[in-house]
Amino acid sequence: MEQTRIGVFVCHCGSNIGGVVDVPAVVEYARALPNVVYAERNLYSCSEAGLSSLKQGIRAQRLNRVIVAACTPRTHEPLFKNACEEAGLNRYLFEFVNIREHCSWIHRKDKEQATEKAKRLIRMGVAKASLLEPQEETESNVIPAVLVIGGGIAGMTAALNLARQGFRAHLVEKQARLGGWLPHINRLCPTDEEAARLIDSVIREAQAHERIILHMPATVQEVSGYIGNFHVTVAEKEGKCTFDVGTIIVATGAEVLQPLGLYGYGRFPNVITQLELEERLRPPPSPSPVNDGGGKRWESTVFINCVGARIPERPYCSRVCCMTSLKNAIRLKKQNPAAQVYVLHRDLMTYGVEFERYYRRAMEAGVRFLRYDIERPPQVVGNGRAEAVVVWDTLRGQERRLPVDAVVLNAPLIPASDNATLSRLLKVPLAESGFFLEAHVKLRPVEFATDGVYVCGTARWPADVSESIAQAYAASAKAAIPMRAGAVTAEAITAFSVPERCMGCGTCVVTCPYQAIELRIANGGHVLSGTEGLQKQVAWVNVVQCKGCGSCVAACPSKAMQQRGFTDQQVLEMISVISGL
Amino acid sequence: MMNQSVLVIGAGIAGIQVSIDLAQMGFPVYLVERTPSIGGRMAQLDKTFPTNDCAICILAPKMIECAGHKNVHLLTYSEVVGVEGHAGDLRARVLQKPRYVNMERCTGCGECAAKCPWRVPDDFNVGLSNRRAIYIPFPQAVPRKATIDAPHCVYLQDRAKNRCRMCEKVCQPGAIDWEQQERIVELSVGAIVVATGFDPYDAGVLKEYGLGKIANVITGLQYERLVSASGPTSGELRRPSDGKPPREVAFIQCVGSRDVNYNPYCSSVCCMFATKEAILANEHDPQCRSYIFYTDLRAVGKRFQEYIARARTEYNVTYIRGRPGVIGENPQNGNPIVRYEETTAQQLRAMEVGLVVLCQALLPRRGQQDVAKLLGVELDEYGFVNAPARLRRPVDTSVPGIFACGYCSSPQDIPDSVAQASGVAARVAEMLAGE
Amino acid sequence: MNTPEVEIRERVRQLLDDDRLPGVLGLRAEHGHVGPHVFNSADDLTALVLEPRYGMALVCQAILDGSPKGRLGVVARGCDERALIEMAKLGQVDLARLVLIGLACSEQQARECMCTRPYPRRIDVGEKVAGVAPGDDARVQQLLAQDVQARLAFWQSEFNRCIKCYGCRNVCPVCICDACVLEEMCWVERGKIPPELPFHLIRAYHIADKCILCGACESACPVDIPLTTLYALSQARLKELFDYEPGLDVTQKSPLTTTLEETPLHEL
Amino acid sequence: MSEQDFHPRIVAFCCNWCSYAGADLAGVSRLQMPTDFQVIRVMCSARVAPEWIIKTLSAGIDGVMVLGCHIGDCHYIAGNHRAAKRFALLKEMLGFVGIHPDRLRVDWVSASEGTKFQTIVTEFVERVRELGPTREFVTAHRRLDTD
Repeated sequence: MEQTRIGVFVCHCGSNIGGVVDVPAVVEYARALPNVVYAERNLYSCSEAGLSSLKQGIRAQRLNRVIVAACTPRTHEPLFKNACEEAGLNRYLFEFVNIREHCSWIHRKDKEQATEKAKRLIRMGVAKASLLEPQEETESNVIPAVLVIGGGIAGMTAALNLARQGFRAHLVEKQARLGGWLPHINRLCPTDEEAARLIDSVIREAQAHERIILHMPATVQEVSGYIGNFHVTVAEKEGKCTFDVGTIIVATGAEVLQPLGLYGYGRFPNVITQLELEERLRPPPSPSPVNDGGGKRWESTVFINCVGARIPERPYCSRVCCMTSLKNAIRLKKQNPAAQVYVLHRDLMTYGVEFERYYRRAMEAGVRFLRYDIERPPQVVGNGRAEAVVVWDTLRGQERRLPVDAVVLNAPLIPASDNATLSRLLKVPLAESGFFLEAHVKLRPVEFATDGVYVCGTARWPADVSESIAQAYAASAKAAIPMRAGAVTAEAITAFSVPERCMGCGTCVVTCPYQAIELRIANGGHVLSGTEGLQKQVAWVNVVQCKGCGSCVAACPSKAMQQRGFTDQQVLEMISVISGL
Repeated sequence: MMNQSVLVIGAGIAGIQVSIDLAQMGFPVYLVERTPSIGGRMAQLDKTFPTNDCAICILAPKMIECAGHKNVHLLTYSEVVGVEGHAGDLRARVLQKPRYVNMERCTGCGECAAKCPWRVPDDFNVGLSNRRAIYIPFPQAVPRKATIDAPHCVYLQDRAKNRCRMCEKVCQPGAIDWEQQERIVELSVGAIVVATGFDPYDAGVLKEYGLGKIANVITGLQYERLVSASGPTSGELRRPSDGKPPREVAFIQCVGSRDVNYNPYCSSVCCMFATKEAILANEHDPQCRSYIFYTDLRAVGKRFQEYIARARTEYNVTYIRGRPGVIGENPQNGNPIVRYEETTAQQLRAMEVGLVVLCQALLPRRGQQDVAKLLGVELDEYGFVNAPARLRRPVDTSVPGIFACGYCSSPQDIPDSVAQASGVAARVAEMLAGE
Repeated sequence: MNTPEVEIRERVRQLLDDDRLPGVLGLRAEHGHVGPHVFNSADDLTALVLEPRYGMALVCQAILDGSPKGRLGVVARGCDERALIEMAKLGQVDLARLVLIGLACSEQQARECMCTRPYPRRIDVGEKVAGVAPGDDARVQQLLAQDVQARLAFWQSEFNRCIKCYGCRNVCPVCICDACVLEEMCWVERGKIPPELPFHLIRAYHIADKCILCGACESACPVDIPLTTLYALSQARLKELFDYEPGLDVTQKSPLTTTLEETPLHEL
Repeated sequence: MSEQDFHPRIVAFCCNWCSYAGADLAGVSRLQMPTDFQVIRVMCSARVAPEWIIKTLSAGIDGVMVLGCHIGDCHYIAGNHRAAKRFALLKEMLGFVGIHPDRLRVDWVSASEGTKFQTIVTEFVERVRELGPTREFVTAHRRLDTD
């Protein structure tokens, strides 16, 4: 075996380290440590001069491990690792020792002790470095194709974007037609453009694109694999279809709550949902102006917001309903300016510029707003049909009785009923609310923790058309990154299992937050006592999915699981340095 | 063939995200930032709603990733001064302001700032503390290099007098470079992304709220710095007048927003950040009570309603529907007195509190007009970037090849900005593919 | 009324004859010796006895491992069943291949073993009597009343008798590793008797979320180290911290592998 | 040996994303603290094997800190949840066999909490000084061995 030859480069960082730590003494100390064959000091290790001296040292001294004792690895590690590589040394044979942030800067008053501590830290570094091994970053290919689940506006936008970037897109829609909810909508807030015109043009584009393969009506039945290489089985009318993709986008949308039993819905024929109103408003052959089917014009309409939303069993706000009320209230006013139109609301969620402007437009159009309290909800009263809504007006402090020709209930979007199935198929989580749970609420809104699987639109959370489209683009960007590169690489700090030690207990599998570990029957695995040919399963880490947290390693009782660059031996060696001093 | 490079203007979370995404997609990116460090407004925040994640903890790795990516070329302390051409073939002129510090030599040790004798109100801490004339804007700044604030440097003010030059004396690597000049960088790109973010509205315009007159009336952004561990009080919530921790904090929503006299639109994020700030007040001092005066409690995002419910039940936060008319001051103890109508009870009331936080309107960045003029993009009447096809193409501006994301395009929170930013990356890729 | 032996024999006969199970694992008395035996229909069931107590889980595993398919009946006390459930969680036995004949222990037996649950989930024979909560162990209480110095002195004097025979590990049904860290130089120094603290503590930690308090380790210890006292403490704490008990339900995950949302951590 | 002369040997395991960054910030802010601790960087507090703690304390190191991201901030979704649970249980077991549970400190330090890092280190060093060296119980153990 090659002899271990460690080089130690200690940085003065001007006076930042040198002004506190006795650098020459530290260099002398380092030189005498086991396996160290070379030590030097630099005024600034990160300067051009420092880096070329480092490279020179590696070549001239035939170093096979390098330690830089300087500042924090969090900012400077890549710089030194690159320098090692340029000098022909595997970048994983480099160890960083922080004697600035963690020593000279915090022990300025005690130079002697600070110097001793710098020595200890370097000795720990040397102990670890002796056990470092060269690592190869694993690269795995990425198939330049995407599976988009859901053929609504979000799914089609994502598929089209990726197809236009040159990727094949499998678009799976469970219904017999594309478009999702939008074909049921009349006009869109805040531009008042016809939903049909927007969605029809997108449907035509999606159908026409040569790289989009439509599976419809079809459902995803099985998914296996990982980023770059997913194997997908789709159930279609004519049996099964299988194909491979590199990435997956979930754009399955949401459903709308049916407010059965609420506010007279299902009991009075003139209590309808917002969606039913949309159908009536839609041009032609829908009757216009709106009437109750018997020909009588609606002279008085009451919209009730938050029907079945923001209540204990469904605490969330569905984000888009207030705007829908405003839009349709204005529409009714336009069709019949003399009509009374009330919107009963709790907080009115017209966030931002456009929606707030729309709110003012509604007020100008004569729509009346009345704030109700969930403690005293509106009552829809009538006999055979709704005749009036009785409501406590919180801002006036009085009860109002509003006669009605129709009541329109504004119910929230709810998670799609097949989310749970899809969540299991793709091994991606659902939040408590039942919508899909992204990797990080703040900074990774369209990604799942599982690499290569993304989410957009109302499958993730209620969103309006433009938000859904923006998210669809975002998911496309995330999917395009590995597909454009054609490969994914993982920093070699991933976990790996030693099959001879593994008992297949599965503790690592449960512990892993990324589903990167599975149990596999492997040759060379643990063979059951007294049997021939029968093999137990052993843990297998998919390094493409592993993020290198090491949680599984700490959990493994036989220590069959280890982490590159953070093995038990390396850390115990560092500990024994301190305890032995 | 279209030029495959992209210019991104503004390096807040949106600009950083779009740069990282584009760079990872393989496009060369020029990221131009007006200030000495990337990070933008998010770097100033303490925590983020609704998870109370520490803002800098989650942002700093992105900043480092962005600056370290081989496809990203950072141009900090720089401004775009000219643009011509058309989608796929745009030429931009970028002015690099002199830092008077050699970027290669500076190690970011901060000795210069420690010794510089000239104190300047610190923008990063929203004027709550001073920095020096030579400075690193915040500890996690990227690049971590010093900058001399020329108008406040006594030497640069009058070189002939040859005063001070303390930074030069203490800088061991010899990074101070008095001879640095403005530099124009010419860039050829295929697309441009505008991500210039927001500025808080000057709440002092609303005289009735006493900002600047009453010591214990501060703004939301100042509050963020006050509770931040890296802020002027090392994260202890102490009010400006006497340094005492307040026992009651009042948060006033819609200060200068949703008001036709000032800014008619809704700033979208204030209900939530006030809730977060109120929760933090209670975390700092479990005795502390908060009152949030609101018009509509706009909590439309993921887990927002639950966050508000927890604020109520676990963190001593009371929500009062009403917009205070005037804020006075108790001369004895410096306590602000909030006068308001509790609209749900139809009653006029007054409340004495230890600290008032004004959640002021957030406006497009100062200078957005100039950027828009250079680029030829339309703005709406409030100065947000207009998206003519806002439903179908939400991140496209009125000019082909130019896109916008983040707060400069419309009031939105961090996840929406991040999603939009990634969305822009996909749109740029689609456009530059030329199909 | 029949004795438990008679009842068990009848149940075993039913399984063998009526349900055509190929074998049932129980204890057999032969020439004055008692040991585990797989009874089949040809065997004389009067040789089937219940005493002395004998851990069946490892025997079960060995039998199942020895034949790739087929089912096995087993006379199982509470501790046997819990051991099998934990082993199943760890992928070591397939519960679907086992038919358990549940045997509840008597009050006296429960007291002798300081048993927490002296009965299986389904009792075929015997009557359910209350167990001892792990924290109620008198020695645990006594030690907790002392300060850390005194506890250290106690354990040192106990551990110093250890001859590192690995008996505790070998008989433990939830100590499943073939490659054991206690035999690794970097964790436990070689050739050193008594072994240092990590020997006992690492083992205690490894089984802390799996130990079903069967007491086999202590019975096996040739120098009588009160190991169950140490493990009873961790079981008591496991219950208080996570409201979790090993061995009750094969679908329950160890709280040490889950998030705080999945299994909350209660402050003590 | 008096408390003042005693320089305890302390290891602090810090996760790469929050607490190591918090320690860096303490450095950048020049916050002064005792020299008696060494940081070992790991990617996540969940990598810290409880066996390490057992080994460390038995080897005569006087105190161990495990510092991670605040709950909710973990870079690896919920690694610190596992750490919190493992060490809650381990602490109890340590105390029961006579290693003072205060010799293990588990805490959360964010990237912006340089001051908190300083406070924790200072307090912990002080506490370990009060507790005295573990060497005594280690050697007591060894002495019996050689008797």
